Amino acid sequence: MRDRGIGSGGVMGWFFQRLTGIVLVPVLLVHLLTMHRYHDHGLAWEQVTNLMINPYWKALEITFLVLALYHAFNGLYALFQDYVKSSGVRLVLFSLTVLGGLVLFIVGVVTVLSIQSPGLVGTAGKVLP
Amino acid sequence: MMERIFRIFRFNPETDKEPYYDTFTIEVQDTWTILDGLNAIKWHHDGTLSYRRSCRHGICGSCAMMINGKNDLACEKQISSVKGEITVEPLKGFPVTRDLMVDQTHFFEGLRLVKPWLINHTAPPTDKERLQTPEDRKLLDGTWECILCGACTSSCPAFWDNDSFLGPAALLKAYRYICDTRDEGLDERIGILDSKVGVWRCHTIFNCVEACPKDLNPTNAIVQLRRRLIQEKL
Amino acid sequence: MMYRWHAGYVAWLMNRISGVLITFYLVLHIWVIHHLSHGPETYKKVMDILSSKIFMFFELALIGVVLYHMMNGIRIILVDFGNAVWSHKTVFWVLMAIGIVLYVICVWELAGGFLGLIHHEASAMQIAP
Amino acid sequence: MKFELTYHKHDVVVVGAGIAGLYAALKTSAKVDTAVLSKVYPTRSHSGAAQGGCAASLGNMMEDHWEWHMYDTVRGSDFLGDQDAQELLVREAVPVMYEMEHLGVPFDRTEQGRIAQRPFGGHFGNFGKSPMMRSCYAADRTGHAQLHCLYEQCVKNEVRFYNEFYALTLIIKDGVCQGVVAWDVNGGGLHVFHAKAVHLATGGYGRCWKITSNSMANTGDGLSLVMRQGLPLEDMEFVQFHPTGVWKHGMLISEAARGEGGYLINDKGERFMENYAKAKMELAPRDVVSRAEQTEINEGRGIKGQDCVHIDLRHLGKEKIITRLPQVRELALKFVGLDMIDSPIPIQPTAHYSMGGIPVNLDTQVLRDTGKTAVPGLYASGECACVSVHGANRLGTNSTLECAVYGRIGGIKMLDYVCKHPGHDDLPEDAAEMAREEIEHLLSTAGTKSGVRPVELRDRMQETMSENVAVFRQAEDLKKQVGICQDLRQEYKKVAIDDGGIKANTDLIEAIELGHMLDYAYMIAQCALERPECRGAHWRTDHPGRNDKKWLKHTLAWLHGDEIRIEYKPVVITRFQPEERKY
Repeated sequence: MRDRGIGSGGVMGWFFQRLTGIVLVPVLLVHLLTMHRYHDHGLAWEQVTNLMINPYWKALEITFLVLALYHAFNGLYALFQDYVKSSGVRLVLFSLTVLGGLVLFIVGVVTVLSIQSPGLVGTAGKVLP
Repeated sequence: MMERIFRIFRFNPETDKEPYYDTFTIEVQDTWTILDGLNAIKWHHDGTLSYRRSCRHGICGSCAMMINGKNDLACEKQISSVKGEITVEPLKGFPVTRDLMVDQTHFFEGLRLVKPWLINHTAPPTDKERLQTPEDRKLLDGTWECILCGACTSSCPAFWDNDSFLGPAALLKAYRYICDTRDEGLDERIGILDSKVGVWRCHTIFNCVEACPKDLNPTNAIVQLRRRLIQEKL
Repeated sequence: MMYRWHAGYVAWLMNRISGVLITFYLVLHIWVIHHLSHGPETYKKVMDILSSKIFMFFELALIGVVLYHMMNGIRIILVDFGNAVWSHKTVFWVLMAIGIVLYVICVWELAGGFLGLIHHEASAMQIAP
Repeated sequence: MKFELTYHKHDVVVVGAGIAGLYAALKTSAKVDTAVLSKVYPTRSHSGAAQGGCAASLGNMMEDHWEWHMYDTVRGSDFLGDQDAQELLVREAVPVMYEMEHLGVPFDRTEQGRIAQRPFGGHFGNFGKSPMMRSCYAADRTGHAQLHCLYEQCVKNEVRFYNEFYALTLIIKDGVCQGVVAWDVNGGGLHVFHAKAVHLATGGYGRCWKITSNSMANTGDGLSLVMRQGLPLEDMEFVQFHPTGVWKHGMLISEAARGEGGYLINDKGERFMENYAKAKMELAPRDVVSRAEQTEINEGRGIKGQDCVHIDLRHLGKEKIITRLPQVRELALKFVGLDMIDSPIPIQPTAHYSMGGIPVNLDTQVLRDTGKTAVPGLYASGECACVSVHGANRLGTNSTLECAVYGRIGGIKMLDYVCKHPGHDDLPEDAAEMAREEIEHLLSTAGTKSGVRPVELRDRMQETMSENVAVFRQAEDLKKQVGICQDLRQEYKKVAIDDGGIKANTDLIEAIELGHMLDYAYMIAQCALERPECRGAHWRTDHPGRNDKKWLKHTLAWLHGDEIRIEYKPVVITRFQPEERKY
């Protein structure tokens, strides 16, 4: 039997899981419908960069990144809470989840922010002034 | 009278290393319940079969067990409602003491943690009842009828995974008091309800609702408790 | 260990599985997109691998998994904050039906455009805020 | 034989965890170390099956006074109840009901927010004149609500619970009770509970009959514990047969069904109560209604000539049945497959309540003779006790009331007693010997196929008791039954069980229970034989009419070996002189 009644039980985790879930629905749909057009061998580099140069898109993508990472890793940790009996191992896994989330967040943000100019090569010119 | 086959989970910690299933073919009458069948087996075939039973009409909660994969009260489940071979097993998730008997000490211990008693800081009126409108009293319906048979908690994956989780029965009991307009004990119970073993462990799987032989909805109680806690916490 | 099959249990089990799958995908996705910042050549190379038939199949499956997780998420929200605690089974099946419709729409739209609206870079832009 | 002997020390030990036992424990646990032994988990106790309500003259619905309640109780008891005890019962009913509400019992409410009350059989206003709403209720699960509430309050008070411990013998040394010996059903092993005060609240003895509303645990063990210490039992011949037991099963359709306006119908479609109790009809006391039913059945007017009549609620309408009688409806649906909303339900009289029991005084102290000599340290309340508030017949809703009122008084009195006795007396050396012998003997019979199986004896006892000591009784049958009981007690010595295990050996427990039941079934038959009159639930067809001149007295019976000795003690009459009982 595990310890009972020590520490907060995750009202925040529970609440934010639902909150991020709700917000993710429209954000994810927009992301999917814009970024995942795969009929033509995926979105070309130019197309993506053309979109991403827009600060609103940047903001949207970063929002999406944060929400998705939180939702995913919080969900993962909920699984650990259920299935990992040892509190020591749970602590390690918790640290790893947080760390993993942060790393991916940084990678993602760097990616989004690194796109500073539209793809000038190839087809992009047809579209944008 | 007709013949029916009972396949019964057996385990005697004194003699058996592993549990096994024993099969009995007995004559049953059409008005018999599963409990009548078990009694017939115990009294006329094998006295060593152990199970709990008392009131025979679904109010004491002794004979909760798993009948053909579903938690039920043996005394209420008509044999005629079960097709084919009848498999009887103890409630899942609790340690088996013997045959169909499980150890519910831990289950009742969990109940104690939610402080299942009326908490009210003002002295009641002398020589009079506390007043409560019929509408307020109605809020308790669907909570106080719980017979603590353990069928719900025994069906709960969150409880299997973490037996410190209070489980649906204890949380239903907590809600029974928290939604009582005479009760002022939310503050005292918030610690345990909000803890690692409290309401947040529930994954709204609804097994408890499926399992309850009294058709109660413990998930609703948990959901309502969460709303109260969210209001308090945020 | 399990109790018995019913909508609530199935919904929960699939929610866990889909959640884990999406988390894996998310990690992968961030890593892939990360190549955006390496310029068009690297990105194209990665994208070429990912636009093979097999990966397209995965993408199709992914959309299904994401939509399931999303629809069930809505159900959870309705249980937690709405009235679905009394009708969770009906709500589940209704949302699943909506999910299937959405899936068809999404696949159609992402695969080649919807209602004759042939994919064009501009169409992506129109969605932009 | 290998099992352990464990010693425990508590100030108070309560045996039985129904409403009476828990109320007693609740009161003592406020100040002293209290333990509760129960052969089932406390919430499984049979008090939880009480459906209709709990009487108290709160007057929330209409004018009511405790004197009226007392008059009904006295008249209902056919004047055999002790009126000092009855007065205490009905006067205390009011504060106790308020206390239960304060403790958290979810009573139904009136529009004004007060405890709602409803009519019940035998309860009237203005000394038997007008109908009365006196039963405080929580839907039709009143006992359940009270039991759980008291259990939870005991948990709050940190009462030490020994669940699934089966009491085997009392420890009485030099006439003073020192504790109790119990068997741990789950773990196996004898436990000696050393206590300053022991309170028995072990429930009734309805299990002696084949058709009974009682739970399977209601084997009245406390009675045998007392009887085997050479102490008497009181008024054992008085057993109430409830008029509305589910046909063939015996479990109860609450009297609330009649309280709410249900009709009793015979095969001809007549409301036959017209011929038996014209004024009160279905709401006449239970003994009257049961006899009416049995007469209908005996005279061939049972439904299709079978041993049942119908209770018909269809005219109440769906709404009322669903809100007021949900559990009763569920019961009928589950056990006879009929819905009360559109179908009448077959019922028959069923052994229901034991008016007799362990004689106690108003402080719930167990008495050892026809006078007022109490056994120090030994208390009893609830259905196992006979403070004699129910006399020859109990009124509906007075049972949970008795449990609450006298359990509570018992608790308060024990607390006094314990506080005056700072130390535990020494236990006798051989405290556990009797219990050990009983267990070892029964375990040693396990597997010896030559012995008699307990079920054979139990079936014979239950069948013959239902035949010979039922609603109507006569000397011939009763004599026969006394003989049968004597035989069965002899055969019990040869009983052999299947299970020789120590842990969770329910076979062993059933065999011990049978021994208890055989002892007092014998006593019931003998006491019934020796009371040639009709009083309340005891109806002798060979001796019509109540005989106040000779029989307005309580029976006290002792078991000495195989012999029963009977003595009598007078009935306490204070306010109401015996009169003819008409409904």
